[in-house]
Amino acid sequence: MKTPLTLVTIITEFLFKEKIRDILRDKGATGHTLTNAQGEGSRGAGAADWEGPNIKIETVVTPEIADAILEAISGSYFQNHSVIAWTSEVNVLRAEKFVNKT
Amino acid sequence: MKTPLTLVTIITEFLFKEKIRDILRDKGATGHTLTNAQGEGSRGAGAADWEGPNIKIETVVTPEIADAILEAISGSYFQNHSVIAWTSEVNVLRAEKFVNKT
Amino acid sequence: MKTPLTLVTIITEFLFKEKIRDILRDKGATGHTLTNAQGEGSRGAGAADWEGPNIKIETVVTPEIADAILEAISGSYFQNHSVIAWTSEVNVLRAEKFVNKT
Amino acid sequence: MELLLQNLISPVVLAFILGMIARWVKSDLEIPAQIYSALSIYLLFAIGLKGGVALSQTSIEQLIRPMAMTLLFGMATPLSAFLLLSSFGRLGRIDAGATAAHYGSVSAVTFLAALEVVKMANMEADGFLPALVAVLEVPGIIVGLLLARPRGNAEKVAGAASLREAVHEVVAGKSIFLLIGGMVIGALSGPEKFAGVAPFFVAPFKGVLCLFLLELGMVAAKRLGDLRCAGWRLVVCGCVLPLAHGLIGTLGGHLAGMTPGGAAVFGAMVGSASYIAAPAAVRIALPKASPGIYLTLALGVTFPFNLSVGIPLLLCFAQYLANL
Amino acid sequence: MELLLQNLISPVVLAFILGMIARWVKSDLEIPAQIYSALSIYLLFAIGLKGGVALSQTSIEQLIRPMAMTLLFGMATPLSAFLLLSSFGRLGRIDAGATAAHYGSVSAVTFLAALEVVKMANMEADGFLPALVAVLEVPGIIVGLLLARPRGNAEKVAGAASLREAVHEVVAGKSIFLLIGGMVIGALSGPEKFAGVAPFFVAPFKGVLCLFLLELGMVAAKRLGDLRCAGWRLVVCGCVLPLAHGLIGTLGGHLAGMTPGGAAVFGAMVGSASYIAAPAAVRIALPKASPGIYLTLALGVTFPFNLSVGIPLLLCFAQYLANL
Amino acid sequence: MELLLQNLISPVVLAFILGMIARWVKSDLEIPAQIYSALSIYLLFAIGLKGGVALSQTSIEQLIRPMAMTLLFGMATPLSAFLLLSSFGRLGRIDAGATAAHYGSVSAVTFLAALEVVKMANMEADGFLPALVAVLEVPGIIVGLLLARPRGNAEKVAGAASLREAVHEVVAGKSIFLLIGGMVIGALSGPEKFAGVAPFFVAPFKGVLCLFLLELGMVAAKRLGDLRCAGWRLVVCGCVLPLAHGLIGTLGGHLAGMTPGGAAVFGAMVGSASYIAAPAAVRIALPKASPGIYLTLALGVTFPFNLSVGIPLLLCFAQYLANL
Ligand SMILES: Nc1ncnc2c1ncn2[C@@H]1O[C@H](COP(=O)(O)O)[C@@H](O)[C@H]1O
Ligand SMILES: Nc1ncnc2c1ncn2[C@@H]1O[C@H](COP(=O)(O)O)[C@@H](O)[C@H]1O
Ligand SMILES: Nc1ncnc2c1ncn2[C@@H]1O[C@H](COP(=O)(O)O)[C@@H](O)[C@H]1O
Ligand code: NA
Ligand code: NA
Ligand code: NA
Repeated sequence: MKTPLTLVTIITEFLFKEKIRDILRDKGATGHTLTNAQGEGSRGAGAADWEGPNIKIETVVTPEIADAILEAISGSYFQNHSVIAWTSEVNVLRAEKFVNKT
Repeated sequence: MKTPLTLVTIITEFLFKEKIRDILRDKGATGHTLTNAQGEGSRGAGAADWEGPNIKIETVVTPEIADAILEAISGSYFQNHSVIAWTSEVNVLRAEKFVNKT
Repeated sequence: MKTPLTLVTIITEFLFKEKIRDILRDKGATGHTLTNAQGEGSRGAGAADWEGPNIKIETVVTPEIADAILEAISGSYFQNHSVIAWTSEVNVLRAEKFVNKT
Repeated sequence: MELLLQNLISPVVLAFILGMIARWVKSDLEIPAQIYSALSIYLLFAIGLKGGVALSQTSIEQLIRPMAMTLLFGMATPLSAFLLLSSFGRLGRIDAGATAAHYGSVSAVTFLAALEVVKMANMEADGFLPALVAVLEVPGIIVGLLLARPRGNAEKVAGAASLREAVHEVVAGKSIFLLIGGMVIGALSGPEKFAGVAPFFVAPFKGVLCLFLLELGMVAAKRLGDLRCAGWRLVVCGCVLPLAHGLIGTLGGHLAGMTPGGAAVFGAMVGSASYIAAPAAVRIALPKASPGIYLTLALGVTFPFNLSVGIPLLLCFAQYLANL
Repeated sequence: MELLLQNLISPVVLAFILGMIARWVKSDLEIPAQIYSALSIYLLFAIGLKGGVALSQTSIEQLIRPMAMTLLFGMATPLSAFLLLSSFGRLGRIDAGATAAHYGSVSAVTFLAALEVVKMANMEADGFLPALVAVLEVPGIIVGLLLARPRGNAEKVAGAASLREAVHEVVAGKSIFLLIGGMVIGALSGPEKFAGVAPFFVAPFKGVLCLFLLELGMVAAKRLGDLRCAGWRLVVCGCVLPLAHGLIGTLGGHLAGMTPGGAAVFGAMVGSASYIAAPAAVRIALPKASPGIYLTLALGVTFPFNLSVGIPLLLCFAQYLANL
Repeated sequence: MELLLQNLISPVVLAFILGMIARWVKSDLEIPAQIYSALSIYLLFAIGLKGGVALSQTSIEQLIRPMAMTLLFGMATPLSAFLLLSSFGRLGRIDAGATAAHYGSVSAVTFLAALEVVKMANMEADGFLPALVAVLEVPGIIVGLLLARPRGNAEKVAGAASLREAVHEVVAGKSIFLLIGGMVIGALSGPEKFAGVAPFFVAPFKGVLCLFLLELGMVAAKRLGDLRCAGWRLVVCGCVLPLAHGLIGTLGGHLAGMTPGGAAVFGAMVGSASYIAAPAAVRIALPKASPGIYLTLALGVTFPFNLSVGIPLLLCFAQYLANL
C-alpha cells in the first residue's frame, strides 16, 4: 500500500517565494509545505540575514515531476541566485493525494 | 554503530496538534520535533492560512512504530481532515535514544 | 548529473546554536540551514520549552564529512546535553555547491 | 449617506481597504503570523478587560433583559441562516449548517468597528456589551453544528463525540477564553486598579485595531478570489443575512432598553458572522464542510458589507427607533 | 491580610492566574515564542532605562551601602540554599548547587511585581534598585555553580572551562545585557532626553507586564505538574527559602538605609529565584542537573509564593521595621 | 561640536551603539525576525500616516518646488555615486551601479533620526517631508540599475525583464507601499480622525525607533566585519558620498524654500543610502552584484556616519544658510 515518491527540498531567499511556487504548480506538484529558515552558505550568513530569512519549500511528487522541478530551478534564471535543492526518497500511504488526477 | 530507523513526517493543521502528539506517544515514539509551516494542498492555500499555520511533526522511530503511526493517522478520524504524512529512512548514532526501554 | 550526498539533521537547544555551527564549519560543511522548532524527548517538553525553542540544523555534505560531524556531536561534550542527530541520503544537482574547493 | 461616507473614511476602514489593495498590487507586505496572533490576543483581552470594568459598575437587573435577548438571537439566527442558505442559497445540509454556525456566532472585529462608529457619531454604547459578545459567541455555533448533523444513527454517535470536542474548542478556544478571562479580571480589579494598565490596553487600542484590519484586508482579498466559485446566490445571502439579522437585532436591543448607540452595536453583533471561533469549531466537527464557502461568506462578503454599509445603516435605524 | 488580598487582586497577578487556568482547561491560547521574547526584551530594557535615569540623579555615596549589601546577599543566599537543599531537601551535590544558583540570583519579574505592590500601597521605592538587580544577578549563579563542581581533579579542568562559559552566558546573556545596557543609556540620557521615549517605555509598562505574566502563568502551570516528582520536601524548601531570604533581605535593606518600600522590594529580590538567567547558565555548566527540579522550584513554587504571600508580607515587615 | 555630542547622546543613537556592542561581546540577544518585521511595518506606516495628515494641511503650491527638487536629486545622486565608485572606488560596472542605486534612494531610518535631531534642537521641519521620502525612494534605484545594465544586446533583453520586476519590487514593496498607503490614509482622515489612532502611532514612535535601532546596530556590527574586504577606498566613498550629497541636498532644500530644520532633514535624506528597498531590488535585477559591498557601505559605513557626524553637520549648515 505504501508508494515510493520523491521529496524535493528547496532552500532559497524569501524574495523568490512566489517564483518557486509558480514553478511547482507549473510542473504539477499537488501541494507543498513552506517553513522559514535562516542559513549560511557560499554567500555568507550576513546577506541572507538582512534581506529577510530564507525559506525552505518541501514538496512530495513523482520522480518525473521532481526532475522537472530540479531542471527548472537550475535553469538560467537561478544561475546567480541563492537556490539550493536536493531530493530524497520517501514513502506515502495515500498516494492519490500526491498525484494530479488530470 | 549506525542504526537504520524511520523518520515519519506529518503535516497537518494547527488544530490537530494535540491529537497527533497523543497518537505518537501512544504508539511508542520516544520524542518528536515540531515546526511551524505554511502550506498549499488540495484545499488551497487560503483555508489553512486563515485557520493558523500548519505544523510539521517529525519523529524518528522503528519501522514498526512508523507503520502503527501511519495507520492511526490514515484511520477514520482523519479521512476528511488535512493530514499528510510520509516516511523515509535515516541512520542514527545513539539508537538507544530513539527506542523505548520499556 | 545527480550526485548522492548525505543530509545531516541535528536537533538541539537554542543554547548550543553557535557550538554546533562551529563544528559544522570545522568539519568542512559548505553551508547549513537552521529552523526553529519545538520538541519533546526524554527530557520532556517543559524544559526545552522554557529555555527557548529548539533549533533544527540541516546540512548537506559528503558522507565522510557527515561521519565527522556525527562523531563530533556524539563526543564527550554533548554526552549530557539534548542533541539528537540523524542522517539520510539525498541527491543534489549542482554538487559543486556542497563541496569545498579547498 | 454622509454618515456612510463618514464611516468609510476612518483610519480603521481605510486600513482594511489598504490591506486588500496590497494583495491586488501583489505587494510583498506580510504581517508575520506571530504578530497577527499577538494583535488578536491584545484586542480580545483588551475588550474583555474594558467590558469587565464596565460590568463592575453595572447592576444585575440592568443585565437580565439584554442577556436574555442575546441568548434568543444566538438560537434564532443560525436557524434563519440555515433556512435561507439551504433554500435560496442551494447549499447541502452540511455546508448550510456550517455556514449557519458562523452567522449564529459573532465577529469581535465587527463589534469593535461598530463601537468606533458609534463613538465617532458622539453617541454612547452601553458598557455591558462586551459581556454580550461572549454570550453570543457560543450558542449559535452549537445550533449550527446540530443542524448540520446527519440524521442517521450510526453516524450520530461519531458526530456527538465531535460535537463535544467542537464545543470545547469554542469555549476553551482562545477568543472566548481571553474575552471572559479579561472580563473577570476587569470586573475584579475595578476602575482604580485597571487605571494602572489602561495606558496599554485603552489608548493604543484603536491603532492596534488599524494594523489588525490591515492584515484582515489582505486575507479578505484572497477570499474574494473565491467568490466566483461561491456563486451569486451565496453572495446575496451574505448581504441579506447581516442586513435582516442586523435590523432585527437593533430592534431587539432597543426593546431590551439599550441606548441608541448600544442598540446599533448590538444589531451589528447579531448581524455579524464569526470568522475566528466558528471556523475552528467547524473544522473539527464538520471536516466535510467547505471553507471555500463559509469563510468566503463570513470574511469576504459579510464582514466588508457590515463595515461599509451595515453598521452606519443600523445606527440610522437605531436613531429612528429612539425618536419614535 | 487585607494587603494580601489587595495584592492578589491586581491585573498583574490575576493575569498570572488566568494563564494557569488556560493550561488547566486546555485552552488553545498560546503566546508565540517570538512575542514572549519581545515582551521580555521590552521589560528588561525598560527597567534598565528607568533605573539608569534614576541613577543619573543618585550620588555615589547613596549607592555604596546598598551595593555592598547586595554583593553580600549574592554570596550568602546560594550558600544557605545549598545547605538547606542538600540536607532537608535531600538533593545531591549537582542538583543542590544548580538550584542554589537560582536562589542566589534574582527574578526580574518578582522585582517588578514587588515594585507594583509598593506603588499600589502609595509608598516609594528607591530609584537605584534596578541597578541592584543587575548586581545581584551574577554572583549567586557563580557561587552556586562552584558549589556544584566536582571535587575530583580530572573533572575539575573540564568543569572550569564550562564555568567560564557559563559566566559569559550570564554576563553577556540578554537579560543582564539589556538591563545594564538600558541603565547606561538611561544614565547618559538623563530625564529630559528620556522623556522622548518615555511614552513607550513607561506608560504601557504595566500592561505589557500583564501579558508577560499571562504567559508565565501558562509555563508555571506546566511546571506544577512536575511537583509530584519533586516531592514535598522540595516544595517546603521552595517556600522557606524565599521567606527566610526575603526577611533577612528586607532587614538588610532597612539597615542599608532604604525607604520601607525600597527595603521590601530589596527583600523580595533577595528572596526571589531566577528563572531566566540562571537556567541558561546551569544548562551549560551543569548539564547533568535536572531542570525538573530547579525550574519547578523557581518558577512553579517560589515565584507564585512570592507573588501571593511573600511580597505583601515583606512589605508589612518593612513597615514594622520603619516604625521601630 | 556640542551639537554633535548632544546628538550622539540620545536614546536612539545609544540604542544603535548598544546593538553593536551586543555583537562584539557575543551576547545572545536576538530580536526575532518577526518582531523586527513588525517594528518596521509600524515605523513606515506611522511615518506615512503622520505625513499624510500634514499633507492634508499643505497646499499644492507649497509642494511643487520641493517635489521637483526631490526628483532632481533622485536622478543626480546615483550618477555622481556611480562615477565616484567606479573611478576612485575602483568598482566594476555592476557593483558600482548596484551601490549607486542605494545612494540614489533614501534610508527611512536616517530620515527619522534627522527629524529627531531637529526636534531636539527645538527647530521645526516641514510637514510634507515624508511625502518626499516616498518620491525619493524610487528613481534613484532605477537609475542605478540602468547604469549597471550590460551594453550587450542579447543580455539586454534578459536585463530588461528583470528591471521591470525590480521596479515592481520597489514600488509594490512593503516599504513604499506602507509609506504611500499610510500617507493616503492620513490625508483622507485628516487631523480629527487621526487623533483616535494617534496614541498608538505618535506617542510611542520614538521608543519603537529605539528598539529598531538596537537591532540595526546588531546587523551593522556584522557588516563592519566585512569592511576589511571592502577596502579603505570604499570606506572613503561611504563617507564622502553622504557628506557631498548631504550638503548639496541641504542647499537644495534651502533653495526650495524649506525651513532650516526641513532643509537639514532633506539634506540627510539625499545623503542617505537605502538599505531596505534598494537591496531587495538589486537582489532581483543584479544578482551578480555583491551584497558584501553595497550592504556594507550603506549600512556599515554611511548609516553610522550620518547618524553620528552627518546629521548634526547638515543642521549647522542649514542654520548657516538661513542666517546668510
Ligand atoms: N550545504 C548546505 N546544506 C544545507 N543548506 C545549505 C547548504 N548550502 C547552502 N544552504 C542553504 O542555502 C542558502 C543559500 O546558499 P548560498 O547560495 O550558498 O549562500 C543558505 O543560506 C543555506 O540556507
Ligand atoms: N505534495 C505535497 N508535498 C508537500 N506538502 C504537501 C503536499 N500536499 C499537501 N501538503 C501539505 O499538507 C497540507 C494539507 O494538504 P491538503 O489537505 O491537501 O490541503 C498543505 O497545506 C501542505 O502544507
Ligand atoms: N524520536 C525523536 N524524533 C524526532 N525528534 C526527537 C526525537 N527525540 C527527541 N527529539 C528532539 O530532540 C530534542 C531533545 O531531545 P531529548 O534530549 O531526548 O529531550 C527534543 O526536544 C525533540 O525536539
Ligand atoms: Na451573528
Ligand atoms: Na535571590
Ligand atoms: Na540618497
